[in-house]
Amino acid sequence: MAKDDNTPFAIRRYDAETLREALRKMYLIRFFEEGAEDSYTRGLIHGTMHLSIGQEASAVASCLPLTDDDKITSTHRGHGHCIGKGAEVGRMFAEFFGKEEGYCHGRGGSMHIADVTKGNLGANGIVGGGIPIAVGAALTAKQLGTGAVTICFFGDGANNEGAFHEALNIAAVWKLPVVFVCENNKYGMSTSTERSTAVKDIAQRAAAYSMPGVTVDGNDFSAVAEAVQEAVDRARRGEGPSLVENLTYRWRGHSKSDRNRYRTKDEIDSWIARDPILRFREELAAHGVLDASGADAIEAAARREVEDGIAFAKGGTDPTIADVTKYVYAEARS
Amino acid sequence: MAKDDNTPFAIRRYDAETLREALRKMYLIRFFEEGAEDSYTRGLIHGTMHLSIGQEASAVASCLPLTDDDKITSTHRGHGHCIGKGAEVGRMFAEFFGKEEGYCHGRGGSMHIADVTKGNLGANGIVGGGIPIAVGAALTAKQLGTGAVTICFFGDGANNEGAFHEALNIAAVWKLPVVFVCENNKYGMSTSTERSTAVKDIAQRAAAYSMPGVTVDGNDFSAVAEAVQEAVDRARRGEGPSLVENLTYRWRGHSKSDRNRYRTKDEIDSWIARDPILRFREELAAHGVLDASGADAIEAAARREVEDGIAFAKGGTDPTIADVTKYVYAEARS
Amino acid sequence: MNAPTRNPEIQTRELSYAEAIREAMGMALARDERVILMGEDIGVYGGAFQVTGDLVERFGPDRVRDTPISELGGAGVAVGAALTGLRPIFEFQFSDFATLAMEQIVNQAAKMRYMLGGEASVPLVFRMPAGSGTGAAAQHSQSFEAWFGHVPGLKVLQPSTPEDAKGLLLAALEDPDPVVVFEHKLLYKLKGHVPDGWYTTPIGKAAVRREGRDLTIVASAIMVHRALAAAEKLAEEGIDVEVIDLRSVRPIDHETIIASVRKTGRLICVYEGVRTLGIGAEISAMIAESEAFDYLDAPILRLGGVEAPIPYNPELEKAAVPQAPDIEAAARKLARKEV
Amino acid sequence: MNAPTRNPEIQTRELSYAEAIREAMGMALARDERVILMGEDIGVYGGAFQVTGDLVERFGPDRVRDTPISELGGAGVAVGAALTGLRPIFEFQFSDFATLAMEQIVNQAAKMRYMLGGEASVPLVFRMPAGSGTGAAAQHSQSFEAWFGHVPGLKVLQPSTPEDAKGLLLAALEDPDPVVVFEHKLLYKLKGHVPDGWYTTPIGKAAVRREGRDLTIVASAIMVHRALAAAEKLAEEGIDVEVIDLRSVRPIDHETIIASVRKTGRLICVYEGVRTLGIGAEISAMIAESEAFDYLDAPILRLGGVEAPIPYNPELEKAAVPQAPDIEAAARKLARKEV
Ligand SMILES: Cc1ncc(C[n+]2csc(CCOP(=O)(O)OP(=O)(O)O)c2C)c(N)n1
Ligand SMILES: Cc1ncc(C[n+]2csc(CCOP(=O)(O)OP(=O)(O)O)c2C)c(N)n1
Ligand SMILES: [Mg+2]
Ligand SMILES: [Mg+2]
Repeated sequence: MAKDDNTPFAIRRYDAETLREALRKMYLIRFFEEGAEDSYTRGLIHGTMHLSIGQEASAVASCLPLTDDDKITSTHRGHGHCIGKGAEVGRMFAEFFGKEEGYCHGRGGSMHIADVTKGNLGANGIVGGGIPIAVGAALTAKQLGTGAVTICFFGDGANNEGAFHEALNIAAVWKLPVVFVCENNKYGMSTSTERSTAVKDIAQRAAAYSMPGVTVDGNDFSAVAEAVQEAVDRARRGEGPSLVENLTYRWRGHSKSDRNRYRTKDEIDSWIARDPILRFREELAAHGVLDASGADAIEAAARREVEDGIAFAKGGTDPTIADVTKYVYAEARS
Repeated sequence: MAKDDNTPFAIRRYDAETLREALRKMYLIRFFEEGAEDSYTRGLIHGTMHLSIGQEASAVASCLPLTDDDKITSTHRGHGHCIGKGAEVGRMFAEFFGKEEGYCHGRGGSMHIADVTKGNLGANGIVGGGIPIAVGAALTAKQLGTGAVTICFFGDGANNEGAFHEALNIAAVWKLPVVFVCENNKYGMSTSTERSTAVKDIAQRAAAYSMPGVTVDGNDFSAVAEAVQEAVDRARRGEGPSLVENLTYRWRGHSKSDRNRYRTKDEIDSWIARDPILRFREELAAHGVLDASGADAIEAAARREVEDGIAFAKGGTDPTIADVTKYVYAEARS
Repeated sequence: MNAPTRNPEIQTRELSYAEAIREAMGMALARDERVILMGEDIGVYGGAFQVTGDLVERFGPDRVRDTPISELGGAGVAVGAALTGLRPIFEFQFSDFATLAMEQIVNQAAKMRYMLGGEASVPLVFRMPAGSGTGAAAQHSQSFEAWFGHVPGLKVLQPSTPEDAKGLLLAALEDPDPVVVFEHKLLYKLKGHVPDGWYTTPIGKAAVRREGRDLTIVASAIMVHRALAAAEKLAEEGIDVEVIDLRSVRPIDHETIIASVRKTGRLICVYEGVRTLGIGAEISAMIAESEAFDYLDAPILRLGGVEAPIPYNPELEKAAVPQAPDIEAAARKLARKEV
Repeated sequence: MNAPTRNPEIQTRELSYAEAIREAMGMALARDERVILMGEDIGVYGGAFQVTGDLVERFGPDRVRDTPISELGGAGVAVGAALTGLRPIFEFQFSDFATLAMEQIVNQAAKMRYMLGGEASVPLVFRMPAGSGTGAAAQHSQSFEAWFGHVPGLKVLQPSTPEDAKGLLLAALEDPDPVVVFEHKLLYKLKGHVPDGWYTTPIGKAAVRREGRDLTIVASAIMVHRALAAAEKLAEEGIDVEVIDLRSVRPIDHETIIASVRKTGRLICVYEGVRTLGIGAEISAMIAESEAFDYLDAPILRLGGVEAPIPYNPELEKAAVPQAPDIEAAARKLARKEV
């Protein structure tokens, strides 16, 4: 098919290999989280976790313009970003199982999952906590002239934190190479954006920092890719920060203790009907990038990868109790 | 003179008595601060202080629509607001001299000057610290149906604090009767708004909270009065918060330790030429409210009031050392 | 746990710690229109730990106010509301998030009365779910009672039983000054007898939960229960431990602790916060400068959290704070003068 | 103050405490392009206390960055910068404003290495002008060293001399972990000998500033000078006081303090922070559980800030924290066993 103006951005811009890899990551996120949820239910994982099932397009398409030298900061709902930025599910599961083989050697768990070697500076247990950190990473890039760009993920709820305001203002005043990606899934825990946020679209707040702001359908892979690619290009050209708002939805509850009393089953179902993975699959098929059997193969491989990951994690090593104060400082002190 | 559409708002709206009282308060602020500065130089006052000379129109015109039941929160540069809201200069000086007769019994000093009986909830040593407090006062008014409005004063520098963002958002979402008055004097200490703030006019940030925002000449008494009166009326009607930005200038340095290295003498002089008091005086004369001799009398009386205030303060009582832990809790505990 | 002496005329029921807190809040909301609750997801969600539960249904969303995720702003709004006539109870979803609001709590709420020379009052209660043991790792498991205990102008409480959870919250609400109440997350489901009606547990009074002759353990929050469990074991060995429930970190009840140490001559402080500069440091120092010093037969021991953030791995997490066997071992050593 | 033993080959000059800090920062900026300074009004204004002075002229506004008035955001930017390769020195204009940034300092900077299992490093220095005595009242005079000392992952320093101000700052800068340096505002103008060139003062080592046999005073920051003044007076009465300059709150140098108390048998802790749960509590508790306990001939005394915010009135302000005569009186009492 000709890559004309009606062709979605992602199809026009990226080669087939990149697009197939993107689909693979979206499946990986989905199956990883299903696997994590299942392991949690079986009591293999403790604590809590925040699943991003339904938001996979946002994570993967946003990371598409990035190299391993580029950075991201992530959130409590960070598994998707982590996989989007290239992490291995085996080491992620190992982390969730509290094993030494985990990305954080079992010290961090779901809420602190990170893969610094791939530029993922980490999930964050503090809503909005990663926003200034992302700006700091962008400051390093500008100061040392590395050319790297940082993507800062955060939720609609986080946009009401003071950290959001302070960090976006600093990024704008200092013209730093950072892209703020707001994943607006309509709720911060149980509180809808209507009840918590005094603007309709969070992207409107970009004007308060004289930066471009755009709201896109966050379940439309190509729409996200286009908006974020443009913002990343702009950042790389030294023109400063942008804000991209991806409208999306989490199918699961906020965390493992959510009774979903603040939203209706109808609402949830309407969003499940807008599955970003299926939609991307269909788009790839429609534009001749990947046929059904090719997509099935990717799906199946992702499933296997997740199963292997769980097996790997189960076989991991438990930390030694005596090491409870290891890693507090660079060298252990008594 | 006919009160037609060319007549400034204040002249149209307020009676002569109110306008004369406003001029008196502006002079009182000017002379109070000159007196405080002089006392500081003589070593009678310790610590530091932040003078608002040059900003008198903003303080007085903003407080004009308020009754004693309405509240204000103020800033480190708060003498003007305090006088605008009706405080006595004698008790203010007594506070600066550290006396029991002071508004805070000598415990607070310039940065904590308050007069709760008149609705002034206090200056604040923390930039932005008073903003959420103002919103809380407005919540009380709404919750208990008192009809009171709160004016929240803050500076251009404070608008980059997270507290600003969080508080304005809450006020807007909850539709609270509060008016945010930003006194934009071009600098937060040494840092110009251009170097610190990613929008041109701070009032533009009102859009991020879906509230009206307007920028006015803060040295034009009538312009301030009109904007704030409208915002107060709106708040009283239950229509929620507004942001008013008064463009003004402090003639003196930031505090007693400022060497003015970040601005030029020319700039300072150009603002001294725009003295808000002289301007208001001329306006009152032009519209037949008050002739020169009437204004002179007000000026002279204000001078005397300040002199008397200093004398009162000098004769005040020093706190007893043993009382150093008094007022920590409602009842003293050992 | 030994039941405190109880007036047989007062009706009690079995309630959980969370239910007791909810009951207190419900009574306060019903009795005084100035009382409001503020916090994240305390409305229809019922609170992250289901403490506010159904209160929004009973009192409506104006009295039980979901705030945006804005801890500094929210706390500051509560300060301003308290200063002007409301009596807010502000819930931090986790005490860790109070790190965002220290400015308003410490610079404003705690100091307002003093800075204004007694001309203002900030009657405000901050509720803070605290502590580890839930697998939520370093940013959701901290114990900050020592920080707030260091701040004049605040009162700081750590109830360990459902009865005290209700009684101390009502006392906090009646108090004209800001009070920080730490609720240990692992206690929310603990059941216990809770008196009916409105009653207050006095602020600043520790409780002797178990009398003993050989050794005093001062513990707070969940550590009270672990200390009592250790004491039962030690009793089998003939070691008679007195367990004091601190209850109030600011003010600290010097008298009760000094009296106990004068009797036993031995003291262990057990607390979950980080050991260094934690509340045990204060208790130890207070004894070491008191008249009880001369009665000490052994060094004063402290068992506190290890010098590390709370780790995610469950075994490491347990190892990061004192457990009953740790207390038992330390007490045995001290009683046998092996220290 | 007794001059520390000095290598005669090392050149020194008289510098003020503020100049010594500026010299350290200038050397660091010149030596390592990764070093940047961040803070409010540290550029053309030279810093609220003129500590950065002319550095912006020498290194330009990209290396000496004026931040907006955004303590949380600014500190968080510094965390992110440190995490990715810069070595920021972040100045809070007053340590009181760190209350706005506790989240980033405590939840992020201090815990990042641990939460990430050693895979990350946050080499970051927070400079904090602290203490009272300037007439700036309750929100500009606090001493928070105990708070930060309670946080694993941080190191916390309180230099008391120009030499240490430089040497500890350079040590902090070389440290791979976040370090909080409290600079007492009243010390900025204090002059003293400062060695030339790049040198580091070891973190975690106290300094014996005056040797004595009868009694140990452990003091920090400005209290070191007040303790030395008191010691001189007491020497006239034949009371021989050992004065230890704590220098590091986290880690605390147990060895030096224990060795001193074993020798003297008497201990007073003097600090400016609020007495309850201040650093003296930790030092006292550390001794009370150490082998030095058996050598104690008297209770351990603490002199700290009163249980109140810092008042504005100058006489009240002085009365709010220990002064040399207070230290003298307490030491005399303790030495004469009147306690
Ligand atoms: C500072 C802070 N406040 C509150 C919380 C508790 N909390 C965790 S996630 C969450 C909702 C966040 O909403 P949003 O930013 O929209 O992200 P989402 O969960 O929808 O992905 C809340 C309130 C927290 N972790 N940190
Ligand atoms: C949280 C906080 N940060 C910094 C300061 C130090 N400081 C006091 S006033 C000021 C400048 C404030 O600027 P602005 O809000 O514009 O008010 P202005 O002084 O111009 O009236 C600064 C940085 C402070 N008091 N509080
Ligand atoms: Mg959300
Ligand atoms: Mg200004």
